Amino acid sequence: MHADEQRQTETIIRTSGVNVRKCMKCGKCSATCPNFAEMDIHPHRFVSMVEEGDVAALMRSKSLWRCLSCFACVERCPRGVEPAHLIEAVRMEVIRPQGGNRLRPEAVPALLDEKIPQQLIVSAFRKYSK
Amino acid sequence: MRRIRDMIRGRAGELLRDGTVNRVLGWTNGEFYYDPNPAIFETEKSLDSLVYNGFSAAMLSKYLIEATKKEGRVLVFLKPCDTYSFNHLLKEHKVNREKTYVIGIGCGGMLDIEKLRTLGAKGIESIDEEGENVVAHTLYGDKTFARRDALLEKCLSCKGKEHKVYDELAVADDLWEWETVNRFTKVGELEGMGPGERFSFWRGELSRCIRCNACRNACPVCSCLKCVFDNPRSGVQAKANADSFEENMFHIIRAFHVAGRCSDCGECSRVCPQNIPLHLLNRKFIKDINAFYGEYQAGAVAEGKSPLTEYATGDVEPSIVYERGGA
Amino acid sequence: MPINEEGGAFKPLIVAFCCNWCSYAGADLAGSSRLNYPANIKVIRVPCSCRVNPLFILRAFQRGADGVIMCGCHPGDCHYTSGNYFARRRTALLFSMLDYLGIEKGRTRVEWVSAAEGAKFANTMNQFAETISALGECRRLEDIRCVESEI
Amino acid sequence: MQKIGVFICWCGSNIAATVDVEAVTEAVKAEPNVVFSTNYQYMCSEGGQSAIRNAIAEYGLTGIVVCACSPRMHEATFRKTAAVAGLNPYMVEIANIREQCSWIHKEKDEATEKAVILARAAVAKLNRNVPLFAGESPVVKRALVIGGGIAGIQTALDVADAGYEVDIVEKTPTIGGKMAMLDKTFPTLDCAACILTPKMVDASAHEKINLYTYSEVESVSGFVGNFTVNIRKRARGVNSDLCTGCGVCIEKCPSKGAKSEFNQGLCNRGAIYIPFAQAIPNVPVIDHDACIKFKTGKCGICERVCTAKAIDYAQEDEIITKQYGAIVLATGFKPIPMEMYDEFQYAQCPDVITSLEFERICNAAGPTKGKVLRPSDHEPPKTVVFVQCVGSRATVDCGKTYCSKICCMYTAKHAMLLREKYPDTEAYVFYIDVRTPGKSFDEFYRRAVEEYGVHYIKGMVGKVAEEDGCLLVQGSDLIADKQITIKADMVVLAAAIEPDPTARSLGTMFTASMDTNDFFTEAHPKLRPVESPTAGIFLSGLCQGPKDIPDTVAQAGAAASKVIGLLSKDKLMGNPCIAGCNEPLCNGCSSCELVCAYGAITYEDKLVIDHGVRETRRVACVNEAVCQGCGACTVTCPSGAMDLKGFTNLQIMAEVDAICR
Amino acid sequence: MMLKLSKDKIGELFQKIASDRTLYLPVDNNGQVNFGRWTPDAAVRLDQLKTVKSSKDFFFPQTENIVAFKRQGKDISIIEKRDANEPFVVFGVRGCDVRSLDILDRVFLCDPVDSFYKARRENGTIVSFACSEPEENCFCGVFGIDAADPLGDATIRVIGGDLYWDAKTDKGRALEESAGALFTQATALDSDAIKEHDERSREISGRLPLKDLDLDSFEESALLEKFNSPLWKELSQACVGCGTCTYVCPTCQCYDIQDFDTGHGIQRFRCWDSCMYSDFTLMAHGNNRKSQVERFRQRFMHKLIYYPANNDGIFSCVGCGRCVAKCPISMNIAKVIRALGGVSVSV
Repeated sequence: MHADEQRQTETIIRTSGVNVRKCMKCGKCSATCPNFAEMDIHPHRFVSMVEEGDVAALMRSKSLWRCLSCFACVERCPRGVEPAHLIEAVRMEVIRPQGGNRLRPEAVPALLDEKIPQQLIVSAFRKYSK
Repeated sequence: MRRIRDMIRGRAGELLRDGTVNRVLGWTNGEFYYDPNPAIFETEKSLDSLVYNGFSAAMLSKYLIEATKKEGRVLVFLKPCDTYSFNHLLKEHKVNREKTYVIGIGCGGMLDIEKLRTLGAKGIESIDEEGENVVAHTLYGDKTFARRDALLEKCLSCKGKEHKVYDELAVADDLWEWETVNRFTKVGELEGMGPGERFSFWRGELSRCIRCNACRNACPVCSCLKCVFDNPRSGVQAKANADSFEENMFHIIRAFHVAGRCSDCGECSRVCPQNIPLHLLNRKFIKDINAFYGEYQAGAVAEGKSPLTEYATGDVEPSIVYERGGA
Repeated sequence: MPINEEGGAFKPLIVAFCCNWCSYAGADLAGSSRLNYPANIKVIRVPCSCRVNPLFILRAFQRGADGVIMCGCHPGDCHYTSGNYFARRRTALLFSMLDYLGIEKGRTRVEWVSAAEGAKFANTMNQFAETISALGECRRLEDIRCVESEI
Repeated sequence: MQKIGVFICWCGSNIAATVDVEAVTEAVKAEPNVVFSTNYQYMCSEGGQSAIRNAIAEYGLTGIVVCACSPRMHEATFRKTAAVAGLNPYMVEIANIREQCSWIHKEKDEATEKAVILARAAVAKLNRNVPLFAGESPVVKRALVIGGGIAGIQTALDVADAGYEVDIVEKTPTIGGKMAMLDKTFPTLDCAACILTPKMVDASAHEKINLYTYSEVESVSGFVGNFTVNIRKRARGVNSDLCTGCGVCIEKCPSKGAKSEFNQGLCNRGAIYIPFAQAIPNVPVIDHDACIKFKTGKCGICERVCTAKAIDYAQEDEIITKQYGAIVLATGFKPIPMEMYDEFQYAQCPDVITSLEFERICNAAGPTKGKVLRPSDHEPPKTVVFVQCVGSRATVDCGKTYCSKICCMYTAKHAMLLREKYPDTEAYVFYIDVRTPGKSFDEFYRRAVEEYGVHYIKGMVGKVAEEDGCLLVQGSDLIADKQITIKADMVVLAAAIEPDPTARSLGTMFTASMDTNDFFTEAHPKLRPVESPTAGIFLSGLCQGPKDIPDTVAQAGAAASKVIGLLSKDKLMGNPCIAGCNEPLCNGCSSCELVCAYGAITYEDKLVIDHGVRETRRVACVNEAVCQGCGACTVTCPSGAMDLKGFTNLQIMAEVDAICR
Repeated sequence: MMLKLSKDKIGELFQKIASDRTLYLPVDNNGQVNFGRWTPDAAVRLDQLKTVKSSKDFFFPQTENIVAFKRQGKDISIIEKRDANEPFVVFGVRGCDVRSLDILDRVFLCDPVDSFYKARRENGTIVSFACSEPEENCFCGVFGIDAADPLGDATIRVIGGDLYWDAKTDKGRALEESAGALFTQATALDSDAIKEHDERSREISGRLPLKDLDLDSFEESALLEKFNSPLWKELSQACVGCGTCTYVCPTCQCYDIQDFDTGHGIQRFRCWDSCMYSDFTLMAHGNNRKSQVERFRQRFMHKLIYYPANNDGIFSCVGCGRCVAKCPISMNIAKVIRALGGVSVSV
């Protein structure tokens, strides 16, 4: 494995807090995923690819940005693997080196509306800063 | 604490009068301000000499072992730290809860007469506790000290002011408050030393031991009817420290016997006539237990197993001792 | 290698407490397999590692042992279901305390040896004897009355 | 003062080649109380043993040390030798100078020196020995089996066939357990009732077997060989002695609203009912909660129609106290609740059912008379989806971390039976792994695929949704790396199984230890799989861990053989090397009780005379029949009141001293 | 004849004394001051009024080997154990501790003479130290001790920057001679300073809170009355049964004889014992003092009645106040005298 890829894999595992070895390959994550059809790499493969250290492909993949972060896979996983957290960590691994977020934190206050749930702001911030 | 003293005098009188309790376990005043001793009061009149001040450090819970063997109920005043010991005694069936009536009393930190002496108070005739100050009236003039400087070690690292068990509370809002220190700091310092340094430290301390057994006899956990060290048939009887091995042996085994049971009340160090920091042995066990098996506070509750009477299949191996570095 | 007072190579005295069901049988197997380990290691048979009282360990040092090792069934395999789990907690704490008092921690050890592990028993003993040889005589927990006096 | 003889064995050249046995013989003479020492070529031979016997007689020895092979080899031999010569067998100590000396050391001087030290240690220990006597306790020749399923029935039958009385306590109104609810059994597909019912009849007809159905164990005391058990026989409302089992009361009962437990709530039953036709005993019970008479005081129809005058509303619970020598726990299992699995819509859609419900639906005596019909509209399903591992192998929420073991096989069975009865119905099985270790198991599963065309899909179901009377089952097909949706008519969930909830309280009552999943733990996972660590308590069937019928029956038989072995003894000879409490030293702290794996220590208030002080104190008492002699209590006891006979503190310290001298 | 030495030169004095005999004096070990062997780098603490333990140790040590039995095979030989006869000096002993030796002498030197004790007494020279600033828990005056001018083989006073030396016995003079060169003669001016010192010290002693402890009623005739007093129960309730008071006491003289098996034989030693211990004089049949009330009573009855009854009315307490300072629960002989002394308590 490429040294960079190995470091990235370690970072992903560390930042996600996910123990990929807990996965028993049942596929329930993919079974429950509402956006399965839009993805080329499916949730269960996210887990196995990280486990194998094959993260470069993941980071390139479009599916990475198709995940809705609905957390259905996290909710349903019988082993508590939390694939969505892993996906989020891969995203961060892609974003961080890019710098120059499109949506800057300073811009957020102006966009605030008291009725917007905070969760939405955080997700939006995450999404539009990519 | 004067206010609490007045409260508990009154309450004790009422409880004796209405027959709720038959006797009262408290402290009676002595020759000086600083030497009240534990006492049992059986009449309302005798309660006039009931005191509670910064020198009521002697814990009362252990006296309940004998006191609850008698007919009737005994009223006892427990400071927060003493409630842990009380719970422990309940857990080990030493004290009959039914025969006790617990008034949890507030505590403003207990004072160490030895510290006052070391700080320069000679010939102390009487003492005034005034908020954050302690004034010693001595044969050689008055001296004022910061209360914090005169606190007992056990109070400096107080576990908390919450009473773990009581029937009623007697607390006052004028109690002196103080910031506590981390009780494991010194243990950590020792752990950081080299083995040779540690050995010299402990030799220096333990070589002063005169085997008076005050640590053991004051300890609320050491409640064996006959200690192994007193028993000629145990094979390890030792009435005196005939050599340095026996100084070590007594204290290692004593600490081991109370491991997992010791609530860190600090009485052992308080009562030691040679001022040996025995609490550092107990705290080592407590620190290890917390690190190895999860946080545990003996005496927090009156039931359940203690760390040495239970286990987990995934417990750390003893080899962890070698992995921690050092020689 | 440390030299003893008479000038010969230092042979550490080691006491090994072995549980009857696993480790003692493991020691027997080491014997039947003719696996060598130093003669100054002497085994004391106890029913279970949970029978080993800290008093025994201190006693051995008092009387001149240079190292003490306790062997029992592997965790989970105790003949008495849970004995070695208790032993494990007790020794972890005791050994940590001895270390805290400045007693060289290499002088005490716990090893789980099954009845089938004759080779492990012999290896463990050889290693332990080496460790103790390197540490030299135990001075910090000895009782001068037992060691130095001729009485 | 002891008189000790030391006997050094050459073991041919095994010892004598490396150990100077003469030197050892001489050296040990200097040890305290040694009055005689000798050596011999083979101490274990008749010649050697007779030399020992003669020396005991001639020198009046009070104890002997044999320096020979490992005590694990011949300790028993030499104890017998001593006993023959009139010496207490526990006045024998062995110094292991072969395995732990002559065989590992090459230098003769070194080996000889070590042999002397080992002999010295044995002498030092022996000097502290006292004669020990094994306690005896009588064995009550009756066994109690708790649980009347196939495990309990089989154990009871085997024990009873050996000629011992057995009582079965079953909490439901009939014996038969979960197996009675099954339709067919894998892998042979023979009908469960056909093989179980005869056993139930045998059990009820067996003169040595006594059934307590609708009963529960209330409390227990005593120990191996002599347990006293209180059994609560719940009020049936029907006098079993008078009832003829005609069934008129059941027919006439106007209350029909209660769910049939036996049929998994798929149909109703009356307030007075028998769970199923072959129930044993064939005596109805009145469900107090459903009965109009009990609820309102009016009705009483059953009493009027009963010609046998068997109805007895006033009947009360009865407590029966009996003695048993052995107790078998056969408390069985139940499927875990499925309500919390929202994704499978079990609570919402009637057509999502558990496998056990499917069994009832397949069964000819079941709610649909054996026709596979959807519970919602009683229409035959055209597509059935089976989901495996529901709640098994899960580390989150309400799941179980273990594999339930039986689901792969019964799911294959269900799919196969479905396809056999209704060839035009499609069967899909979602699986994570198909686990088929067992005789003819994998063949059975392959038949389901190859002969019956069951569709096995590697993957898990993520979602079930009801739409237009159909169930949309969304799942992964991992091999195709696809998410698929199957339009099904029925979904069958292979629910994880868990121990029956009553096991927990029984475990506490019997001090039978349990694992984190509430399965009873065995005394040794490999070597004593049917015994609980608590002596006299045995384990049969699923209460010990997931298993299928053949395994259950095998274990039931094994438990029975252990019970028979125990009951065949008139008296139990205890191991005399057990813990004992020196009462004047005991401070009543309970630490020993907490570490005892066998529940052998109890506390009692006793009058203690301690150096002239008479006091009633709470002191530890060791039950000699239960203690196994591990010594955990001795170390936890700070005062040293607890000591272990044969391995006392003083004995071990004497050995330490002798070795370090 | 009073001699004088500048306080700065005290180290030289110690060196001189220690050159041909062992010198023991108050030294600091991690904050606690006890009598210990002088070495050039010992932390000498003459300013400390009270050492934790008294000077009793040097004459009646806490543990002492007395005889040994050696085993060789089945033979047993008896080996007598005795310290070498070496002279030593205990320096800085306060008046109370000096008196305590008289009390011990009456026990150990009467027939049968304790030869171990006797040898040490003969070898030991006591240099006493006048008290300048007594403390509140001192009550030696109650026993007629003059702390300002204590007895001993020689007495020192430290006044200002000077140390005054006053040899009182032949032993003291012998010591003085060996260190003679360091001293100068005291002058009349010095005598005034000494007088002033002693008076001031006595004046303070006269103000001490425990000075009025009333011992009048402690006499043999009151033995039964005191023995049967109901107050013992009350007083002893707090006692935890440790040996602190006994072990810090300069006059307690009870000991136990124990055997230690070394593996090669038996080392027989004696060690201090405490009548406060539950196993004190434990016999096969049991204990003659079964509860703490009786043990507690024993200690004080002995000090205040039994001992004086056998020793010309001399109390076996010297008022050093160590037990007052050290008891874990603050029960002590002063409280006992206060409760039981003075006006007789009728039973």
